[in-house]
Amino acid sequence: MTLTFELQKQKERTPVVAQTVFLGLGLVLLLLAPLFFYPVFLMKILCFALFACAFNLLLGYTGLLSFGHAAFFGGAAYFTAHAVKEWGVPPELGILVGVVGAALLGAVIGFFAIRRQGIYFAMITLALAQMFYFFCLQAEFTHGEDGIQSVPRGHLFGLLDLSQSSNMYYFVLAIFVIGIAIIWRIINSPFGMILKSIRENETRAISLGYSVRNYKLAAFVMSAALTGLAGGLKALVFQFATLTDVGWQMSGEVILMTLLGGIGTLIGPLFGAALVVTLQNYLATSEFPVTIITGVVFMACVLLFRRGIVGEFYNSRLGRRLGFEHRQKH
Amino acid sequence: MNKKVIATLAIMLASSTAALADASDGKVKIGILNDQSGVYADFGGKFSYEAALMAVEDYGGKVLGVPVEVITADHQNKADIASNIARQWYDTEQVDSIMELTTSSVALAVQAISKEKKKIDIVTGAATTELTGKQCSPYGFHWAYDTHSLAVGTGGALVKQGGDSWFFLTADYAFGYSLEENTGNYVKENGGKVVGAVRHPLATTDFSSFLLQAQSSGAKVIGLANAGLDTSNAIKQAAEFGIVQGGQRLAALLFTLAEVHGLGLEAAQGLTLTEGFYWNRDAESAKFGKRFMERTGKMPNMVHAGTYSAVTQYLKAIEKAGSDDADAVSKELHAMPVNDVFAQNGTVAPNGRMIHDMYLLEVKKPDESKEPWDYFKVLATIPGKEAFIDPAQSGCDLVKS
Amino acid sequence: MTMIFGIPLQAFLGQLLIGLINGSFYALLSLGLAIIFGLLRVINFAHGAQYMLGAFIAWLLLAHFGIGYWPALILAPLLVGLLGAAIERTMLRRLYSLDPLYGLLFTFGLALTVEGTFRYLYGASGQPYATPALLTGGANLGFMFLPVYRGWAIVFSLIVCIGTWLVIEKTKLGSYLRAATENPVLVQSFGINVPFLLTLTYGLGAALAALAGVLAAPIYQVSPLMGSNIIIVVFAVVVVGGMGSIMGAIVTGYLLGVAEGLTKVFYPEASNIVIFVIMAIVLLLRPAGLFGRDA
Amino acid sequence: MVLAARGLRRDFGGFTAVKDVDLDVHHARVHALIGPNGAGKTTVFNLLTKFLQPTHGTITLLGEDITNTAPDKVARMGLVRSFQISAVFPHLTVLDNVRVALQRPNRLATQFWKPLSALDALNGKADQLIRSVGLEKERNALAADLSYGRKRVLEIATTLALDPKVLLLDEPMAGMGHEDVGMVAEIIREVARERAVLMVEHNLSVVATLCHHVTVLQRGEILAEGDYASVSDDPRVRTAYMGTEEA
Repeated sequence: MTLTFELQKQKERTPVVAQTVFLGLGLVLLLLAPLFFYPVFLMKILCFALFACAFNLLLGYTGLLSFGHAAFFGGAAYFTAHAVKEWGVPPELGILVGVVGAALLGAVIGFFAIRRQGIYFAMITLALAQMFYFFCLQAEFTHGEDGIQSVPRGHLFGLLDLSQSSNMYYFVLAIFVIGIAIIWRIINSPFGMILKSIRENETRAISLGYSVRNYKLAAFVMSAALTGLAGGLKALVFQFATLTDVGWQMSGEVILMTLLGGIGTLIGPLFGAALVVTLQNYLATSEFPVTIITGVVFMACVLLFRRGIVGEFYNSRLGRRLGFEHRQKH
Repeated sequence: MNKKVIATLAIMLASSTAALADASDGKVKIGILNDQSGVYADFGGKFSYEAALMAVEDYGGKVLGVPVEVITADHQNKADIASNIARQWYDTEQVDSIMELTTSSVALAVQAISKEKKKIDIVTGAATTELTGKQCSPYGFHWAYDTHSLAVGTGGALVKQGGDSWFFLTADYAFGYSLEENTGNYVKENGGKVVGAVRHPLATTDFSSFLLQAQSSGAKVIGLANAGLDTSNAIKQAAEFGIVQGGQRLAALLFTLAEVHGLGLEAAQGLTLTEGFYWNRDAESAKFGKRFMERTGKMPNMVHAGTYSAVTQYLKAIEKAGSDDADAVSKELHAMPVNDVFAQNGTVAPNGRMIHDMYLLEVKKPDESKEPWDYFKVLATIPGKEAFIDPAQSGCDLVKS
Repeated sequence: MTMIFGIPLQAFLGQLLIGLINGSFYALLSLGLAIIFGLLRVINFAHGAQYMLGAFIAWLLLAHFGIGYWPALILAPLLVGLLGAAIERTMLRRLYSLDPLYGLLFTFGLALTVEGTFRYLYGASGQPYATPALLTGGANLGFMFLPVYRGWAIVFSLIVCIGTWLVIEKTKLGSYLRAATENPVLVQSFGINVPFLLTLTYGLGAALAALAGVLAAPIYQVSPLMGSNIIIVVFAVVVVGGMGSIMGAIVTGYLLGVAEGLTKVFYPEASNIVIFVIMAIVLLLRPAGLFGRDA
Repeated sequence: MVLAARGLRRDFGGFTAVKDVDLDVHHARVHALIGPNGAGKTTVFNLLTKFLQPTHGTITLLGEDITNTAPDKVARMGLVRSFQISAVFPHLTVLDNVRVALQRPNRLATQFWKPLSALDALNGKADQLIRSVGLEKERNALAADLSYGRKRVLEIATTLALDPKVLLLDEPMAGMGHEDVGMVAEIIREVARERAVLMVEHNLSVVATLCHHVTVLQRGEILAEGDYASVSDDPRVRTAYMGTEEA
């Protein structure tokens, strides 16, 4: 029951240079991006990219397809927004509240969901997330359809004024980089090795004495917590939290971003998120409804390029020469 | 990458946005931002954009000698997309005001941005009274209707017509509660009583169970404190269970011509509802309705007509102020009476609420309907002063006694 | 007056019957899902869209060709079944060799596309569809007023469910289907055309969804959104039932319909989540579902 | 006696795959489980390792009742198995395959904050295992790229990495070339000096030379038991076994 693979192959050091250059280039581009693009738009992409990367930790590196990640994303947005607006906590603490909340929620949903595998896992996460959606709809603190509005961004560590668009952008970028670094560390750790082996051959992992359930639950909670980081950040960027982020369509969207960018690649989801967000923004002012395009892109991805953009690049001749080895099972 | 470079970047960024905001652009640009592909696509949708275009054309396409442009976008019912578009419109596309804004979460979010950017927003599509209450803005206006006026119209006026005992079918979330509570208060104030209520989850497909409970309550009026598909399904199933034939009256608290059309007279007959506009009310409205129908294939509801009115009034205010500066225009908007096809002697309160008459309507039986879209009988006119919250009680801090 | 749990017996019976009616739709839909899953190992996310298509085709037939309810009851499932078969042939087929999750994702995309297209073409607020003349009116059962059409819906869906079960359990075609589920290679070696069987199955499953859609058209508003609202609940039904048997899908459908119906009386606020709560409990006690077999 | 089963039974629907099986596996001995296809050998393995729950019967491992224990717990208690079809982690290297097994007792498995290089501490032990099965040339190759026989060998190496007390090997020689068969037989002999080994094997010459004790299964029931010579002389075994399969 596994999807795709990125392979960490202990190879010669030459490709490392190419990869470092790419990484550095990417970082410079992100630092300069506000000069060329609209900052709020960029921040939105970064939030969704972090969301998709956190989701990919589960799908790409543990082989679990969750159809309920919106619960953690939207849930964290509500927790952060509530903490910042009603309790008046500083932004960094607000985000922490979102992360912890999402992790707890992940522990509960994960506890039930990991009892089944594959498609059942997907359906159970979907159903439980839907339950959480109804909770958010009815709970007092979410303000129903109105959402929590006018959330103050506040001052980071009491110093940096985040209502300044550029301050906020670099704050979001910093959180994004930290988030990605955490994900990278988890994937490339002894623990990540076990996740990979569970994805590769769950039965064998059990027969080697690993309590696979605990590992899956741990990965699920980590993914939920990192998703919460993205959700809390988004609440600060947009200064509100609404029902949209908890709905099952959002769970579908993050799958699309990951699939489009490349399942099981560290930065694929970033490209997927950028593309989907751009598409949504672009189509907002066109005649054509977004859902049709989203649906068609979904089908095309599944039928034609399952590796996703980044996966296809890794697998292309250029990608191989640069040492981005990317293998897929199918 | 060092601190200096980042600082330079930040300065460049700040100066560039500032420059954009100041640039006087030789045109007036209005953005119609609403749901064009989701559940509210008929309620407002691209028809509201058409209404705005009509208003601009009727005005002559120009104000203060500069052309008026209308642009539109589909926010897909997502506040983040709406907020992204709104910011981008204000910052990079020189949009002067944003209107329509269906869905409460979107309207509140965009109103907050407009306040921050000192731009005018006029809401016709969203219902929440928060817009002119705690979250009001000196640049924000609420034009067509709100939950309060619907409650007063349907709750208050219907009791006077003899519907003095009520049972509510309420959507189980904040919007539903506030409709139920407001309406219930007006029922009681007018001497009626509420005999019961049942809370149903949002997006319920089957209402038969709730309808049976309403039926056995013996209440004279069954109030539907919900919206969209929920209301449609409830009405359709009420017809199936013979509720209206059984002598009970059905009152939908948020329902317009567009939804009645979708439901058909067969199922909707006898339903009572409140709107701020009905095309077949008088000769002038009928003329407007037919023109709108020619363009869109649909008769306008209060959101469409309200958008027409809002755009027209906005242009008049610019004319009067002699500038498209938000402070000046806002001042005029607050001062000028509204007299057009939508509102007669409407006034704008300090909290941004446009106060105008509302209409209590009843859906005709199929054989009473003489022509297509001839759906309503006007049962009563609710004067604006009764229909809307007294600005002093609204909780808006712009209102000082 | 006799009381049950604090409500009159009569009201209780009425609610029970209504629950059974909702259960009919759950049963019809989860039956189609179970058949498709059994053979294709695909969770058909497009099931809701196919249900919606059934209702919409019935409406289109009436609005544009004057074709009424009864012919639509045959025509709409036929058309949707053919469409399903075509999709299986041209696209879905390529995914069988892959992880089943890709099937889920593909049909998810399909559902979005179909739903979006109908929203674009016909708006979201829905279309009216009148109850057929023969089935209008209602009967007073003493404990409740039962619209004739609802009675028809319950009887008809029972007939279809039992009929489908009989076809699968008792006929030769059904035995091929069951055998192909167990061991496709073996069945192919017997000279049975398995790819054709798969196409047929997907078409049949889609047709069942469409049939439920036509059946729903006079009760619910015919709207592009009607499918996505119900599909997640049906998924939960399927998890509770456990995909073990065709009968399991049917029985669970009716059971949960009744459970939901009773919740609407005792604690209406929870009626939307009661099925999910039951799902969580079942997962704790019997992870394979009520009728499921351990893998 | 380290592993014992009493009255083991497993039903699937109406079909009984394993019926009243008693089994005793002893320390430092190689025990073979043979029988024609469909005799229930793999089911017995699945029951003993708790991948399947028996319908009836009890299982004890090292004196502890494991009838209701989870499979991963059983593995941690020292009962480790291989699979009929090679069970490796295909997209990990040979080295990583072995290291995944070595990680478990070392607490390294849960450390998500450490870099991968933390695993280098295991390299010495891993290389020793890799050498012992003759995979040193393929050390950095992907498991997926190995030949079938080499995958089986790798699987044995990962199994040994856990230093189990009881080894259950499901057809360890199947699909192997001649030289590999000899080598694996040697490994098993070596391993069995300090452990108990229970293996399913079709290659009767291997069984004859390697195994101390043989149990013959037929249709889920024990047909005969004893050393190879006595079992192979049993006429019932000859008809049951030779009828279906040539050794």
